[in-house]
Amino acid sequence: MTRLLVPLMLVVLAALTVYPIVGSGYGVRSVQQVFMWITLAGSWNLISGLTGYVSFGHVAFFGAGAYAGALLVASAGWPWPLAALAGGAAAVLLAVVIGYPCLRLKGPYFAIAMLGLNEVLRALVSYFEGITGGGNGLSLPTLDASVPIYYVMGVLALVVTGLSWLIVTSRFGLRLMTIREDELAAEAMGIDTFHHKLGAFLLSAAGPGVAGALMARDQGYIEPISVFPLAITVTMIVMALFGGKGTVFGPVIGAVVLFVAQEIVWARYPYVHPLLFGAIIVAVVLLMPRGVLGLLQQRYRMPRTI
Amino acid sequence: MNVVITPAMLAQVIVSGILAGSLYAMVALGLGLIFGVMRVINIAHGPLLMLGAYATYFLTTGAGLNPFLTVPIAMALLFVVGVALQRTLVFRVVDAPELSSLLLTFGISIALVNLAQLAFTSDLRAVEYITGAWVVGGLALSKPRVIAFLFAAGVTALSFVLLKSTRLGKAIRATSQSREVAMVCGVDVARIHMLTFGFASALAAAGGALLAMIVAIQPEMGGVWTFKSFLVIVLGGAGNYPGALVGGLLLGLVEQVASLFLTTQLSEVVAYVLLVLVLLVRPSGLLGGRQT
Amino acid sequence: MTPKAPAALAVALALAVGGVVPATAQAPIRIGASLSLTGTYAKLGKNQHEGYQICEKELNAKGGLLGRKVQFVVYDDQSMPATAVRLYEKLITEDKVDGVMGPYSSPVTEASVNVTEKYKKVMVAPLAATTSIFKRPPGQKRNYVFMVISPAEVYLEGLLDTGVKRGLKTVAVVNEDTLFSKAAASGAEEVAKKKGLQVVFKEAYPKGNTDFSALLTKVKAANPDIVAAATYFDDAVALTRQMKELAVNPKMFGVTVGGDLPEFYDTLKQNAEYIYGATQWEHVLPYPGNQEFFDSYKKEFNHEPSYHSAAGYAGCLIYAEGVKRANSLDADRVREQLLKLEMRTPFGDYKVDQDGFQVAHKMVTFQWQKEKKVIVWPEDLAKGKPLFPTPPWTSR
Amino acid sequence: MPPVLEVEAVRKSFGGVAAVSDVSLTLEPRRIYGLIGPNGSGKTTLFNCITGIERLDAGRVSFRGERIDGLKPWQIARRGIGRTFQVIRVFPELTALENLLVVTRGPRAEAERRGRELLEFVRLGPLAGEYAGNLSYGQQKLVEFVRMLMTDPTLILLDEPAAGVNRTLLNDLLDAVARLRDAGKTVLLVEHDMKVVMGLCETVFVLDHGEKIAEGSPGAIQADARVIEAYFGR
Repeated sequence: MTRLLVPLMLVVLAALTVYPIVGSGYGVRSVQQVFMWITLAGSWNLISGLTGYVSFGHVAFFGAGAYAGALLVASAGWPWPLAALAGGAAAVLLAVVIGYPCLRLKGPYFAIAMLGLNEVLRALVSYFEGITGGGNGLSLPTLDASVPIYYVMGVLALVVTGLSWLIVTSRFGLRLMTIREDELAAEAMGIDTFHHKLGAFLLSAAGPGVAGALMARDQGYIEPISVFPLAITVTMIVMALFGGKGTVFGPVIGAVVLFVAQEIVWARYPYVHPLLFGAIIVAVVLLMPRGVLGLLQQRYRMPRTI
Repeated sequence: MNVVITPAMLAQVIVSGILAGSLYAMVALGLGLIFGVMRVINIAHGPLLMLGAYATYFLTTGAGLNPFLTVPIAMALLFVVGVALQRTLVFRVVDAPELSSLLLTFGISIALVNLAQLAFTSDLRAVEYITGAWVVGGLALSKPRVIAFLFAAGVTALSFVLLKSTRLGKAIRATSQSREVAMVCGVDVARIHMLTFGFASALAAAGGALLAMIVAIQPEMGGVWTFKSFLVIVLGGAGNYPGALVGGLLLGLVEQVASLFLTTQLSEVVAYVLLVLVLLVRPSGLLGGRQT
Repeated sequence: MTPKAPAALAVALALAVGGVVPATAQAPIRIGASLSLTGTYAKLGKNQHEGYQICEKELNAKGGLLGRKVQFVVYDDQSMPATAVRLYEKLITEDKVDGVMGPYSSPVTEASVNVTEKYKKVMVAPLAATTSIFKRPPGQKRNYVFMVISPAEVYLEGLLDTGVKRGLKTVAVVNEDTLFSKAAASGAEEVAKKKGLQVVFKEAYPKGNTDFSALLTKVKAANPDIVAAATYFDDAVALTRQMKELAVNPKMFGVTVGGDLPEFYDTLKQNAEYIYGATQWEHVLPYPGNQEFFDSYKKEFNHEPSYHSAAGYAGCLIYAEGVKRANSLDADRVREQLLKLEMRTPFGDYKVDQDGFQVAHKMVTFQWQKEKKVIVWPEDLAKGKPLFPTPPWTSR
Repeated sequence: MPPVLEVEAVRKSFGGVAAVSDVSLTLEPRRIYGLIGPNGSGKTTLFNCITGIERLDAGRVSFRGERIDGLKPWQIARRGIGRTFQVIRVFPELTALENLLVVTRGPRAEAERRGRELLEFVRLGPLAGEYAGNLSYGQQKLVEFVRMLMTDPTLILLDEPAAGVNRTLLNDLLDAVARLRDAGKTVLLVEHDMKVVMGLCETVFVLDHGEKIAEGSPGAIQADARVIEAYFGR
């Protein structure tokens, strides 16, 4: 299996590397968006897919990264690659601040606390308009960097996926899964579940933070409403779920399939595509809660690392 | 440019907070029932409220009914919708991990909002019935909000009577305390789930019907209500139904007072900080007993 | 053989050898646009789309543009800037459209314009009212984007000017915290300063807010002569209702967007009386072709156009005029024409400065009087006198 | 040498009902203790109090002379108290071997070797790669048992090890427990099967309605009037 998989992945990587040379502007931007969704879905998977703690406001880290990165570019004149890293750092910092109280909450309470966090960040960004521009949004100097951003976003997606692989194959990752399976038993076996959760939470915040900052730079304009929407959170969750949560490549598959579906199929039905999206969510939850890979793994006894 | 806040202003917003709080309490009671009985966080609760508002709008403008008469009709209609949703979809995620119920009901929620958009368009609509205020001792009591308050208080009180004294209510409470015990005692749990979901949807509809006379109606109006309702049941204590009343009034007061002293934007932040604090200090809510 | 046959034969032959093709048989000019057909701005984006459709139909009825048919290619951006950015990129690089028109709303335009600038495409943006899109710091100038409507900053000018002329001294400014409303509010503050009005209260509220009790309690305590609210529709309605409930009685109360919609009166009924509103356009305004546009729009879509419809329609006409005068689709040549074009459209006057910023179009201020919007400002377009001062709620 | 475990006047109530009231017991090294009592007498609650899953209302718990009440469950486990659960709590979506690996620290290869060894020891070697959730009840019980051993605990708390286990397996298990004692461990087990308790334990504690009503050798306990009353009613 892996004998076939590794060369295949190398071919795909090579193709993606040369793509900006032949692809149209739209093509490059679309693939870059796929990278972004892989990053988001893969990162969500690190905390929620592995530990079962449902982060229902994961877009908060994306938005925090977007604002941190954009502010550093606009006000401090930082070069965007550095600002992107800072966006990741800002998201991790936020995860520390919010993780200490919120990761002590259980089940649905954690989910709702995260949902609220997202709303609150939006309110705060709007309120501190002296810094953030508030509802005016933040406009960045014009810059055509869509190809470099394509590569950086690609590397980011690769890093997040590689990190998932490292984690899933490590004892750290297995311990995260014990939190999902039976947190109490894990504690009784000497596993420091809180700090494990916190570790996963911080890792899961970094990717979205960097992605947010990159998106802000690429788009050149951000505003509170468009970087903190619940829809982004739900989309990344559905992608991870569709591909198979708790797996390494599930989020990748989900991001690719659903993004392509959205671009090709939904664009044809402008007035009903939100309905389609709703139907897909319901179908994924009811018919394939383990996702594509989960089903395959069960049926063909494939290892979790695929 | 700043305004000095006087006791009279504080009194005025406290009144507003209580008026708003009663609606919060009634709507949140529905969400709380579903959560208590089925362990489902119903993201579609807000959109069901929106459907209730449209019911009132069309019954008032189309059939020419008195808006207050439409409240029970909207409740009955949404009871049916709720039962149907539960029977077809929601029953599958009862007791499932919260991810499933959150996503499933979110899916239902965007489907409802977009169906409403297709069916009713996103034109803003409103039911203008009673406007203005009664002035009592310098305090302005908004007529529509006071009437909504009375309705909400009435519906909530009736709900408590129903939960407390009827066979059905007892079965609902038993099921929310322990499904196994309820089953052993001969409660048809599947039926209770259905009725609870219908009943909860009816409460949301009542909220929507009353709101229709207060704010503009549009397909996306329900969104904030899901989150607010959840705040209320957390404040009051999940599974503790009278807690919804306390939580609702508390949220209404906190929002209004925070809006007065800070700004309307920051009141949301204050409410959230309150939520996290309450969850950390008393995970079972302000009125809740000890969680095991 | 019928007399027509030789001609038909000649055309067929010409087509077959790919020789001289009649102008009308050329491929159409395709104009791309991303619009908010769903999501937050669905209703307004749809009106703009219908404006484009009327324009498309009208241009084609008159023989098209440069002798070619005009065809709009429209995608839905779900009111999200990120999606719009991708869609403009798609329109330009994949669909290879000949020209583009602007999307709905300032935020979406602000994001999309980065793409159209990158590909040097002229974009007439008929529904972007924010100054910052056009007025850029040196080194970040945008060259190909053109403004049609009046900037958000002047929305409340008419209200304040009318008040000052009647000796009013104080104003409270409240606004929804979104791009457009904020700009309108800060514009109002500027105007107030210039005219010597004192701003006694200013506060923003979040989008989607429905309970204004606390805010209005503070407004009431500040006791301003004028309440200027930079709103969208639902907050305009909620504010009005609660002002009545809390007996907030300024001598003038005006809103920005929403107050001009027929639904505003339908919703509030007599409570809408005396309220001032600002609008970019009214069908009663004596602009050339305005009445015809109104009639054909109503016939086509079974509802009245809003100013979004008219702006979309006019924006498309302006672009077409630029193309016609340049006699080319080339961006630089069209840009040159659009920069010096002065035109009176059914939507009002068009003329831009070197940044593509609108300088000729006029906002009008109206007041709801006996179920009708009566234009009361500016004086040259006014159809009536404002009923002043606004009586307290109890005696309306 | 201090006792392995000292439980002093521990009290725990739920909603006004005392689940454990003023229970004290002392465990010496290298011994096997039994904890018996009718259903609902507070045995599992006492286990939870010792392992930090429940907070005490009063009293103290010391492990090898150090107070451990108030510590988090994982801190207590790391000090050397291992336990199994009355209802099996394996991690179903981890393989049998992974179930063992997660509780280890230190070099992974060494942990894996020891894990396989222990699985061999309970004759689950061939199933090391199987998801624990797919194993039979008895096999899961064994996985849970060896998972606990992986932490190399000084004190072992077993909650009904015999329940639902067939005769052969049970004998193996009891054998293993005896050997653990011989290797220097202390064992406290909750058990309903009197034959197991009487055959294995050196000292037996009896709980009833949350109170300790007797303590002594199996023989003495069997003859104790209060114990008989507790079991068979008045």
